[in-house]
Amino acid sequence: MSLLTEAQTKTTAIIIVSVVIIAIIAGVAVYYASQKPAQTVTVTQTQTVTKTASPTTTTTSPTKTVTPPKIKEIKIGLIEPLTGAHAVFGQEAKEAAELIINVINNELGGIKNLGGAKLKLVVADAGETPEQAKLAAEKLVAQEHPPIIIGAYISRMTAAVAEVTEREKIILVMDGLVDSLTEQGWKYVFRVAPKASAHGKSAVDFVLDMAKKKNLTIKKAAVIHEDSIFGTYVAQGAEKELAKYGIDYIVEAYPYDISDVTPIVSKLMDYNPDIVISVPYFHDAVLLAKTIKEMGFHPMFIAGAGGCGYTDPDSIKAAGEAVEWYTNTYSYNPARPTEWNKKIVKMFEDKYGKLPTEAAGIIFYSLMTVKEALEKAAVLHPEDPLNPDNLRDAFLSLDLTDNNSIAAQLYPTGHIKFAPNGDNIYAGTAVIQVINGKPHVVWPDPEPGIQPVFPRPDWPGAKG
Amino acid sequence: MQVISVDPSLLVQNLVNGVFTGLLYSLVALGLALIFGVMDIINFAHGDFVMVGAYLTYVIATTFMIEPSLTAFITMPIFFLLGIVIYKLIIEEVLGAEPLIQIAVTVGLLMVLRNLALMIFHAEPRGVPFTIFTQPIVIGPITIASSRLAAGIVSLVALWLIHVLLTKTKWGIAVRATADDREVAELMGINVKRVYAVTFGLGTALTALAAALIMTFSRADPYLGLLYGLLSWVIVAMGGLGGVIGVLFSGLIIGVIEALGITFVGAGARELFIYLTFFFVLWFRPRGLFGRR
Amino acid sequence: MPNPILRVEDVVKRFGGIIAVNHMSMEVYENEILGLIGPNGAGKTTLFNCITGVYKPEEGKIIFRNEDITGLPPHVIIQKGIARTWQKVRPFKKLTILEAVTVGALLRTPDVDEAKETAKEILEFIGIEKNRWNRLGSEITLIEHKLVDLARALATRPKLILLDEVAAGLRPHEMDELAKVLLKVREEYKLTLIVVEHVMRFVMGLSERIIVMHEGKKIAEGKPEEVANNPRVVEAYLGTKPL
Amino acid sequence: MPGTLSKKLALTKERLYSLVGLAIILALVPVFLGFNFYYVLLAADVMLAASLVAAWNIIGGYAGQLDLAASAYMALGAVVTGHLLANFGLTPWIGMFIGAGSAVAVAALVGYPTFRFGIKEVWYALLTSALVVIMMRIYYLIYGSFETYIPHMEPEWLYLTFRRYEVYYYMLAAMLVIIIWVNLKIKDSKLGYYLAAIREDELAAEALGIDVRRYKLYALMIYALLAGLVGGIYITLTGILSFRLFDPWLGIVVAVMGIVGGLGSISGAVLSAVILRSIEEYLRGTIGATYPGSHLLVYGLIIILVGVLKPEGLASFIDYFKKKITRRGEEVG
Amino acid sequence: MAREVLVLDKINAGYGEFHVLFDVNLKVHEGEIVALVGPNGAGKTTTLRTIMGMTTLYSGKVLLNGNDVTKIPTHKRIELGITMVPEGRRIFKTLTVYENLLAGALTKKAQQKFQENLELVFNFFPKLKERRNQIAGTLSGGEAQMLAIARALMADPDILLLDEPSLGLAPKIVIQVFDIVKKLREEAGKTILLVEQHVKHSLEVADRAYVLEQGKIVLEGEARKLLTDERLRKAYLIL
Repeated sequence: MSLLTEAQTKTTAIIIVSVVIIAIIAGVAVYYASQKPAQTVTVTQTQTVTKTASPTTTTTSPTKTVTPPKIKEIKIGLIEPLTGAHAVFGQEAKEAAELIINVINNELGGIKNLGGAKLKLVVADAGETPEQAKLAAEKLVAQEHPPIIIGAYISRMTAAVAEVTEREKIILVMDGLVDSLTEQGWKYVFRVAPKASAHGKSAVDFVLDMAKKKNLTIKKAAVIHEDSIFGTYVAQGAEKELAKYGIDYIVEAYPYDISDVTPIVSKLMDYNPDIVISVPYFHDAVLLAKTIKEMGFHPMFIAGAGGCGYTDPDSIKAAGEAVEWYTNTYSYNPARPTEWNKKIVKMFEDKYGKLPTEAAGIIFYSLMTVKEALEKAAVLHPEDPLNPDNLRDAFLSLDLTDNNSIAAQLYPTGHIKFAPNGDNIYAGTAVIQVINGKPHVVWPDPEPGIQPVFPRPDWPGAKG
Repeated sequence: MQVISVDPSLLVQNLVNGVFTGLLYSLVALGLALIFGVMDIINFAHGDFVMVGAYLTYVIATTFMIEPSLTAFITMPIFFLLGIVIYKLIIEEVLGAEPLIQIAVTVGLLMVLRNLALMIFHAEPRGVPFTIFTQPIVIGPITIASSRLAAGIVSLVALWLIHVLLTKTKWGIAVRATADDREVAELMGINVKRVYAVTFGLGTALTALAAALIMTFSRADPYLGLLYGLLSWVIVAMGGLGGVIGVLFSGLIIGVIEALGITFVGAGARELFIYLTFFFVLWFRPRGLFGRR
Repeated sequence: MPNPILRVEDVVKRFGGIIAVNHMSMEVYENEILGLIGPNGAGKTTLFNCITGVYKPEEGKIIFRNEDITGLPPHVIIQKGIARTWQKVRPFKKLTILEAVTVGALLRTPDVDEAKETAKEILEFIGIEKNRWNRLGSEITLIEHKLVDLARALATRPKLILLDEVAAGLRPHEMDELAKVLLKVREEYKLTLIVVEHVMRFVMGLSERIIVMHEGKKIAEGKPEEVANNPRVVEAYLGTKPL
Repeated sequence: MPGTLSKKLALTKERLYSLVGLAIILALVPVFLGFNFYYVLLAADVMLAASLVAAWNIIGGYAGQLDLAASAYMALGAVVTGHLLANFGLTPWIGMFIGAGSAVAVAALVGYPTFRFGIKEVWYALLTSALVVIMMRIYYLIYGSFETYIPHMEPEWLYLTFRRYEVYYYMLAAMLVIIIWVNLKIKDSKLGYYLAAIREDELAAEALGIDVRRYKLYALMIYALLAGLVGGIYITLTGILSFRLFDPWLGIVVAVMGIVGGLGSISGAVLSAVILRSIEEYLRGTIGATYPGSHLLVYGLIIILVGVLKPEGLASFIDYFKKKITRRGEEVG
Repeated sequence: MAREVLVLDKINAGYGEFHVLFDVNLKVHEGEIVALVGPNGAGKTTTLRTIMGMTTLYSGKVLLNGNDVTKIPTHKRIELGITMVPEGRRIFKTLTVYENLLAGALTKKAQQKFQENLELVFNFFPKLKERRNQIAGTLSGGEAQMLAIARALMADPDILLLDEPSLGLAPKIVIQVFDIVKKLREEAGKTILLVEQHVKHSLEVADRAYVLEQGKIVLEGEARKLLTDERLRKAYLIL
């Protein structure tokens, strides 16, 4: 007996010992590792600098006190969901990024203020979960260490990436729209795109604006949204705006992968609202639109809010006539009649054979803003333009309008200026409506030759 | 979230909606019930057959501009053969294996199907932009979407046909005999392996029919299988092996519970209601509502 | 006569419409080997299952060492001291012989090493060679299965073991070996054995007393030779005369 | 007698030495990886998967129950720990035990009636899979879809909000060693013997005096406890709380890894988690981005092949080598 | 002597690696009732299963109507004119009585003579006709046995293998069963191989018998003679 218990105590002892071994090695290792900060990065940078000395810039610097680094190539990280359920956005974002990088490098001659330094896109897959996104960020940081990263569309994945970029002091230009992302006190994050609640607000503003023009009054509204964090924030934006104007409303949330929505549509018909603000994802948009049509639900108007859903080319392809007259708020206005916007849209169409959707649009102006920031940094901090704090400074001092930048020309409101939390002060959306099976921008300014359809012609009150 | 006071007409309306959804669920689960009942194969990839069926419907309907529900005439034979091929390649190898092995292998199959769809079609949902079912059918205060009505009726007919097939035909007798006692079935001169292959083929073909009906109002996406996989199993578990009748009634129960959950609480609680019901059914009727061997 | 260790009083067990055990009563005395025989379907195994708690009898009582154990769950009944073996071997396929017997021994001790020692003692006593102890349940011969089954039951330190057709499928010399083991075991562990058996020469040679069941009832009882010459028994086995 | 006794001790020693060996190897992994954040994070991720599969081995491998709810218990441990930290500033050192405790409570609450009503095999699997969805929806009813991000707090060691991954890696590695230890401990204990008997034949086990329901429940609760603890550490690593943590798919993947490893074999389970998780991540990085989904397609094919060709799983290879070694040992001895 | 319907030639068979039958030779002639008796576990059922191709055959041959069927799968042997009534009846409990009969008649050969056989079966077992729409699981033991035999007859076999048809039946029913066995030969002209525990009964109905012990044939001969054989008595009650 005693022998056996001894064996057992031995077992326990050795377990404790092995855990302690782990702990000790861990302690030593972590101490050792944290003693030398991520030096490798700077080393590689200086290496690139020395290797790629461009003759033009060296000759133009007369003073020896501050030698501006001769940068030939700046890496821009792109972390997007390229695999899994959200790959649809990530893949398009990647296509858009490749296009814009090409434009910047070849048509615009790189970053002029940095001696025409070229941008190099380095891409990593954010996968489907925060862990995968974090892994992607770490991989990108370890292998490339870009000074600026763009990503990662889905909020929790963006948050995971932000933790890495904050630690590494890398500028993160977020294309995740969830409001809370800029409320975390993160220092190096910027977001050009309008946040989620702004989409909800825009949808309501658009409808009210239209109703006013047509002398229609709206008393009752229904907000239905898919229940992801994005959908919820968008809906909240809409709810706040509705409440502001004293309009009664109900809210219904549902999982976007719902199999059937007839009970929800029946619920809506029972409530009989004047307008419906709908925040769908892709899958449910097709289902909802078809079901609403089939159930013969004819409210005055159905306005989509949030980036994807009814007016996306794929949605129109999938839902056909069912999405006619639906609108959607868009973080991007493909029909903005500015010189560069037309050009980029055409280039995108030529290259990929499809209209750029929001996922691409956000990348268009985010990357162009990055370019502007780099130009600015070179001016403000010629000694070390790629230093994160200098870059941050450059971003914050940007004030881009249609007249002075391509980025603003690509942006719905034509104005980009960052608040200290990283959000664009002049954020705004466009509203796109499906008219005769084609998406057209109808608000704030309609495309040439396009009149917004409001109210829905199948609304019983439309003719009377 | 405001609570809506539910008025009676909405309740009736949504009960009707639930019934039609439930009929379709029964059809989706029928193939699984057949395969599990006859072969004792635990197929976790069932939902993903529906998904593949939805894509096939999409491809055929949009290529040849055929009404999606009618593509079933083309997709069902294709799926029948596909089922037999999958049976021969994979399922036959794990007949009689431990349940865990069957789960692992069919999960592997599910991953292959799902990601193949993702590779080919990407994650964008695909839908057929045309269908003959566009107008509602209004009966008094009740509005029924015609596609759901059609899907419900077709499901009912399919269930009835399978019921007839199983009870009135030679082949059906052979199948039921095999399900009852595989060894003795062999002693009756029944080629059990062939019965299995055909049953798997038929079970798979039924998912194609369900998928064609689903495509009249919904969409195909690579993750559609998640939606129908567990749900089908819940229906099979609740129905027990009570044959077609068991599947029909548990499908209806699930459909109605879902509709009631959405009506009274909200769509976010939909799954909660379905799976809680499932829990209680299993706890208190471990053999299912309609008996099980 | 010593005290009965087990009393079955008027037990009835039905399945659907069929009466498997029909008002069966019997007594088993301490340290005896009782043979329970009868044609197929006579209800022997069902009676076993009633005693060991697998089934709950509809009527009647089962009294073990002056305690009513009717309807107790199997794991409680074995704690009271009734162990069993199975007609169709139910091996723990992925456990070694030693482990399987240890499982039994763990009933009386929480200490695995102690249980293992017990298991080793029993295996040695029963005569399974040491080099076979690490064989898996799926790798051993039929006679080993039977012996392991017995050892497993023995390891629970029972007072009474019910042996359900232990000899079925064995060769004659294996049966003799098994019979020897059973006698040895009975002496060493002061056990009472009930042997349900079909193989007559095994049960007749082994038992001291025999009860014959037919159609769920006891039709004869007595010494083996008495029973063998009982016309009712011969009739039950070889069949009634055709009309 | 003394010979057999020392043999038994030697066996234990062998195990202990391999465990200590494993501990040292695990401890040195980040050193070999040069403290590259990406690889250390990846290693931590692999440790996470291995820990979960090792914990699953208790219910799935030893007790033979097809549990698909690993993610439910892990996520519960995670959200309880996480919310206690984010909302009340409670250190995860305590929080993770409260979280694991809640996981045990849920396991008991669900397991008791489930085992009592004799729900087995595929029905048990379905029930556990549904449990993940139910818990996800309950979390949703409480917190909605809002995400909570755990902020960086000082002191780091108290709130476990390190900026580096080594610490998390080491915690998960230590957790893995502890879980393996618990596994071995169970295997050698009465509980382990009883679970093995139950797995092999419930009726025969019951006839040997085993209260089948009670021991199954024990296994389930230990498994929930360990999964809950892993969840508690995990959340300090990712710091993002949302209802998506309750992921039914993860529950299935954990079970599949366990099956591929070979039922009841702890070394197989750990090895399979390490190999499969690494392959998945490698493929995701190489072919996954070019052809979306291709990495999981290959993953699925691997599972099918193992299931069809080698249903005993990776453990059979380990056994093969073990036998080779012990046979040689026997000859020498 | 009549044609040999079934011949077992030096059969060695078992389950996987578990060897049960050793060099078993057995013959059944047309129109004969042959009894195969022996103690439990002697290998009687295994012999029948080997004839049907449901065991692992190590060596030897099974000849059916002169054709070697050793390599033919079970379900195809039915078509060649042989059927087995399995031990424990094993009727399809979830099917109705009539469906059970249909299940017995799925082969091409049986289909052609379906009506004829159905009449024969209902003639033999009028009870089944009464209960044709009842779920078979609700039948009593005796009725179930009748159904099992009837189901086998529907396959229109030349030779019928009966495995313990009187198992677990009340004596009254047992007598009926043996009556039926006799009638099957006399009125339907079937050849029968009978495995039984009721040694006396079976030897009374049979023409010839084999005694199987430990997987070997230890005795064979005319049934009536065996009935009085002292050795047979010993095989059962060793005294």
